Amino acid sequence: MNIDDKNNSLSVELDNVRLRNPTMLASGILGISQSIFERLYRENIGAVVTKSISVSPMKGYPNPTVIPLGGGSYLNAVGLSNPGVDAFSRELSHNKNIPIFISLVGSSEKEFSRMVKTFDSLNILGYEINLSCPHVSKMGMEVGDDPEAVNKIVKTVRMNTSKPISVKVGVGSVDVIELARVAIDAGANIITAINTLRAMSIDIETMMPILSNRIGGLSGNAIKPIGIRCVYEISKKLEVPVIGCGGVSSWRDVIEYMIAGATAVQIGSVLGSRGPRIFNQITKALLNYVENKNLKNISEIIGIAHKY
Amino acid sequence: MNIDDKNNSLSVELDNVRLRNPTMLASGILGISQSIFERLYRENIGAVVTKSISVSPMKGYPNPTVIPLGGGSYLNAVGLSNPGVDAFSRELSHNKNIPIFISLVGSSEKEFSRMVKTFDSLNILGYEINLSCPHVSKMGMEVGDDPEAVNKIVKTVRMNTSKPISVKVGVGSVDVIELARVAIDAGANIITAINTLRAMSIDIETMMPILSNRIGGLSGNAIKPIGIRCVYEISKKLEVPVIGCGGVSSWRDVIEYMIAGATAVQIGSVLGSRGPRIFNQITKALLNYVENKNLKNISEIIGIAHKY
Amino acid sequence: MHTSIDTRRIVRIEEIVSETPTVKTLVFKDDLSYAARPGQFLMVWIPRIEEIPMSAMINFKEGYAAVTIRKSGVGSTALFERKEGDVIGLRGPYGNEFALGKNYKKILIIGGGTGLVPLLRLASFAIKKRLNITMVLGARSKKEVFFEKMARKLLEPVRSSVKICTDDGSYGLKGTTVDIMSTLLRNNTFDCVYTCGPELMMKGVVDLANKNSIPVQASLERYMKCGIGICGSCCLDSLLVCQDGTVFNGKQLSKMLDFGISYRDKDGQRICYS
Amino acid sequence: MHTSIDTRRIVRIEEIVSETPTVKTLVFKDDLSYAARPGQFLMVWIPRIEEIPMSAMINFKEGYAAVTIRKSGVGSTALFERKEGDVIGLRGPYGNEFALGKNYKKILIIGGGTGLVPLLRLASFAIKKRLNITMVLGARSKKEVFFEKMARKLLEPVRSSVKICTDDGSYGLKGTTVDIMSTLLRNNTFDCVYTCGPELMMKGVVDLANKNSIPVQASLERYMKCGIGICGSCCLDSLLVCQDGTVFNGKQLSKMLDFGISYRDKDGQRICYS
Ligand SMILES: Cc1cc2nc3c(=O)[nH]c(=O)nc-3n(C[C@H](O)[C@H](O)[C@H](O)COP(=O)(O)OP(=O)(O)OC[C@H]3O[C@@H](n4cnc5c(N)ncnc54)[C@H](O)[C@@H]3O)c2cc1C
Ligand SMILES: Cc1cc2nc3c(=O)[nH]c(=O)nc-3n(C[C@H](O)[C@H](O)[C@H](O)COP(=O)(O)OP(=O)(O)OC[C@H]3O[C@@H](n4cnc5c(N)ncnc54)[C@H](O)[C@@H]3O)c2cc1C
Ligand SMILES: Cc1cc2nc3c(=O)[nH]c(=O)nc-3n(C[C@H](O)[C@H](O)[C@H](O)COP(=O)(O)O)c2cc1C
Ligand SMILES: Cc1cc2nc3c(=O)[nH]c(=O)nc-3n(C[C@H](O)[C@H](O)[C@H](O)COP(=O)(O)O)c2cc1C
Ligand code: FES
Ligand code: FES
Repeated sequence: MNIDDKNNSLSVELDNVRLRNPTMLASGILGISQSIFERLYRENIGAVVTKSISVSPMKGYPNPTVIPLGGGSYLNAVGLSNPGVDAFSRELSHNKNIPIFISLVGSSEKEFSRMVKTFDSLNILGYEINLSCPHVSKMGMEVGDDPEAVNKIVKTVRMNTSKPISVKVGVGSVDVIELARVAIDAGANIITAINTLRAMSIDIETMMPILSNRIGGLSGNAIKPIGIRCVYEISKKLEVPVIGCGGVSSWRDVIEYMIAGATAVQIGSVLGSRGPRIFNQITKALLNYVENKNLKNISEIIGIAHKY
Repeated sequence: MNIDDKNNSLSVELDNVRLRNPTMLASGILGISQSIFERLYRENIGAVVTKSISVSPMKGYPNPTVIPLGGGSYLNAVGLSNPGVDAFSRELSHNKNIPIFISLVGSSEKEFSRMVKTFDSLNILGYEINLSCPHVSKMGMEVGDDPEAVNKIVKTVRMNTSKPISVKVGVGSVDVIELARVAIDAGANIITAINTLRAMSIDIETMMPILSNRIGGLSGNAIKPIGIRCVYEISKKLEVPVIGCGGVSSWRDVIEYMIAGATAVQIGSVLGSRGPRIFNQITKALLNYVENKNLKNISEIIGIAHKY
Repeated sequence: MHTSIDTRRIVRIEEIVSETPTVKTLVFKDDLSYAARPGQFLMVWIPRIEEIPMSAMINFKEGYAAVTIRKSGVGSTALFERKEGDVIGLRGPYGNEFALGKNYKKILIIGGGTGLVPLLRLASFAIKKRLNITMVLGARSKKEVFFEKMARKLLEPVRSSVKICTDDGSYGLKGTTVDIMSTLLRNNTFDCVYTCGPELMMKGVVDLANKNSIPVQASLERYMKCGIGICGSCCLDSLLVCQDGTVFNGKQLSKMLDFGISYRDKDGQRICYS
Repeated sequence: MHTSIDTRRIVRIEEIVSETPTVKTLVFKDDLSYAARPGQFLMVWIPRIEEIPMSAMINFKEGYAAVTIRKSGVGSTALFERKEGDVIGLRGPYGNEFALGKNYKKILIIGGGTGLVPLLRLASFAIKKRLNITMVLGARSKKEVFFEKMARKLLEPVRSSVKICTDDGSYGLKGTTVDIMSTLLRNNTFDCVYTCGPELMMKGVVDLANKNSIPVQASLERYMKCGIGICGSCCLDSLLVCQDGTVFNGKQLSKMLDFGISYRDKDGQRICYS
């Protein structure tokens, strides 16, 4: 660990948890291994979010599941492959000090309560409910697009834990602010925005869709302006901490999200080109930033753009 | 004109109109001047769509209204500035042979019927109804997000013209296929997909939103995979010609859209870097393509990806 | 790292020069603007107020450039009122440039008001080629004359002459720039005439040059939103001032139906010059 | 135009070599694969069926490369069944590479099965440096031996020796690659040992090299989805085979808890090698 932040000038508060800095791993990126989480922590990450976990193990879709589109954008339809609640609670069972949010995905209240009951005794910070994966049926966005289901699921998770709950929203066919409002009313403490956007890529030589699932989710540089907009709108209209996500590839993007209203910022696709050390690089740059701007704490910039 | 397409191998049929090739100008790009339309026609464009026209002239938002984001993506909130129906029908009054679709925008059935009554005697191919501009209140997407209003407006336009009507849909908070279905049921003949996506950019030095309207629409490279997905889904589920739009910057992109299901393809933002001659360049490349692939007509590839 | 011209640079105004009561020059450091070609313009962002096209003004310090604003509407007034230390945003420079023919020896540069901005940059390029330069600076009256010192200093190193004229004769020669030009044409042969200023003035210069079969180039203005060939607001006949211009030659200009006649308002309606 | 390694290239299979009844080599033209470094892999797309990681196999024609597939599950079988003239998609090459130390003189290359693919590319690089190369090709039995001719032809120009071994002694020396290696170590000093093949074989080679304090490098495999460090499916302790590997050195390998012990299945569950 080579970040010396004596004044905690980078620490941020998400509901009642404090992160040493605002950088987080986005769900689904390197998100199934405790050893990797420990490596990321050595790289000065603020917190990690795990791959979205379901009750039963899921193999996901056949390959191709991830396509680099060029220009720092990616298309994926991994299909929520994950080892399931039991194997994954074993994976995290020895966790001591890594700040982990477990991402949850499922179709029914029963599934969510089963998972939270299993996970809640682990050393974890909280949960992120994935209501926005755009390429798996009866899960993710298909739940997010049904406000009644969102209400019930969030209430169920709330009943089974006292830890903070973030709800991850995306650009689906329910307005993002509406969806966030329903989640907050049902007991969520934090909103994560955004997930990938439904998209597709076709190879013109073979004339075939490239992803095995044909349709997947767009991430990376392409979606940053959409993520910034969602964070700005949600944080402006609702009194709730927001975690920004989408297209972050440098400290400048972290700052832009925070100015838009994000308390913390998740980083995903860019790991494809920059590797885990990007967290260390960004954290160092953020430390420089607060020094140069003479900020006591980086939170001073959260939502500043709302003034204008 | 230097395209020699004796066999009409590039011509495509949109409802009952035939275009000499599938390239079209996207609405809002260079779209207010008959002289420019004539120049584009000399550059071998298939058809032009005008700037969206409203009943009264609109100044639009103050600058900045268009932001190049880099990587071939753009953010704009022009605010539907346009000269209004009367000035614009004068602009087009001497049109003879330029294949023009007039894009219409408005809030009420009355406005649309007033416009179509004025325009319908001009030498034009048809109309495109903009139900998807994401940054002007009570117009565009705010109408598109209300299926009842869509139904009424399309019916009104239908009653006042026998020319083809395309409805331009976008990624708003009503599912794009649902919206297209409502439009078709109300009498639309063609669907154009997609418009820009609600997005935002904040300058981190001044901490201020850059667009005067703060929020605008994302266009260009970033949105191509989303456009491809929408065209694929709409053309697969509905029996209707679809015009693809979003992020086209080369003949390859035109082909990808057509394989996805588009009958014609609109081109917008790329004019910022390549200028009007891009239409000539793409059309020539398409002619090469049909020759190399031994196609009688380019329409043979429309929707081929649906097979896989 | 190489900065793209499309990247928005936030620069601090380091110096302000009052040229006349309604014209100021704001100086800043920006490598891309410093390297602008004559005739190119910047899109200048006045945060939360406006973004307006401004010709890239020269500055004698390496790496520096400037804009010279005439206070007029919302955007230019806001820019005019910036103080030293304030920041503005820049993108560009955009557009084509005045062309100096390979075998040109003697040129006439003729303009007025803020139209002198691209012409001074042109002069700074022409000097490097050691051309013989005649420069005419026109204004309505004495108090609207500016850049005289700048022009004289700039042109000193080469064979040159700087002439000032005012419509009312309150300073320099009496007469319009077109009047002065026709006098000059009697005793001089120029390889090319370059002009920028009020459109009706340019129209006069261009018509006179065309009549005398002298090559002519003019840098035009139209209302601009995007500055990069997307929005269409700057259209001039079938051309775009931002992408095909700002500089057009005598042949192009003589075919135009809009030049000196009409422009488009913010909503795209055609407005005639009074 | 410069093609990025991430760009999907569609290539035609120009030649197919049957190595054994279950192993084939497919040859194609692709500049980026031709230029692959030893240890790097391609993501090979079999349209509408699968995309699987494959080491970049060498080919003697300039601009050409190949993949050598052992028929196994869905993806490899589909690839195995491609015919000449069929197309596949490629992205990559990805990953790090075997390192040839500056002052290395004599190296041992040891592997089996399709693990020989990166080792042959390594040999082709080592030859350019005119190293003394000992290469051991292991297989279970005679009918699983392949690449022998290729290896002999490749190594001909330098001081080298190629040894074949089979577990059952049906061809070449009798014994496992690890047995042969320990024999070799008695009479030879190697600057480095390079290995690729079944993980338990590599485990044996690495342990033996570490015990003898000889530098060792192994190219590992894990189930891969993205191939570029995003999905996490290839994780090996805290490392990613696709981004931090495929090549790891003796020090890294000796600290690993997963190497030779366990891997992750498609759903990310940890599975132990039997
Ligand atoms: C390429 C280019 C270079 C320029 N360089 C300079 C420069 O160096 N210095 C300088 O002071 N100005 C320059 N201008 C003009 C400057 O951009 C305008 O003064 C400014 O756009 C007016 O903005 P405003 O916000 O002050 O006025 P607004 O409040 O927007 O409008 C003021 C009035 O001017 C009218 N108007 C706006 N644009 C035009 C136009 N192009 N033609 C005719 N009338 C118009 C408006 O319709 C309105 O009536 C340049 C313009 C262009 C296109
Ligand atoms: C860097 C790299 C380079 C490779 N190079 C080659 C090569 O040159 N030639 C070649 O033939 N193969 C190579 N492989 C292996 C090849 O990718 C696999 O054979 C292929 O992924 C199996 O795919 P399949 O679709 O045929 O099998 P599937 O139907 O997907 O699975 C078959 C069985 O293999 C298991 N399996 C899949 N991957 C692994 C793994 N990594 N470790 C252990 N078990 C696994 C599955 O769980 C399943 O039980 C390489 C792999 C990697 C990671
Ligand atoms: C390969 C891949 C897998 C993903 N898996 C998940 C997931 O399981 N759950 C989830 O909520 N989001 C998932 N996402 C979305 C990311 O968490 C993130 O919201 C999105 O990628 C945008 O961030 P980025 O642009 O930084 O990648 C995944 C993204 C990628 C690229
Ligand atoms: C500056 C600008 C103005 C636009 N104005 C309109 C408009 O008036 N009506 C409309 O339907 N779409 C408008 N659009 C959207 C485009 O027609 C098109 O749908 C979008 O830009 C995606 O295409 P592209 O990526 O090729 O630009 C505008 C886009 C831009 C960039
Ligand atoms: S200013 Fe937009 S096209 Fe010229
Ligand atoms: S294969 Fe995805 S991280 Fe290595």
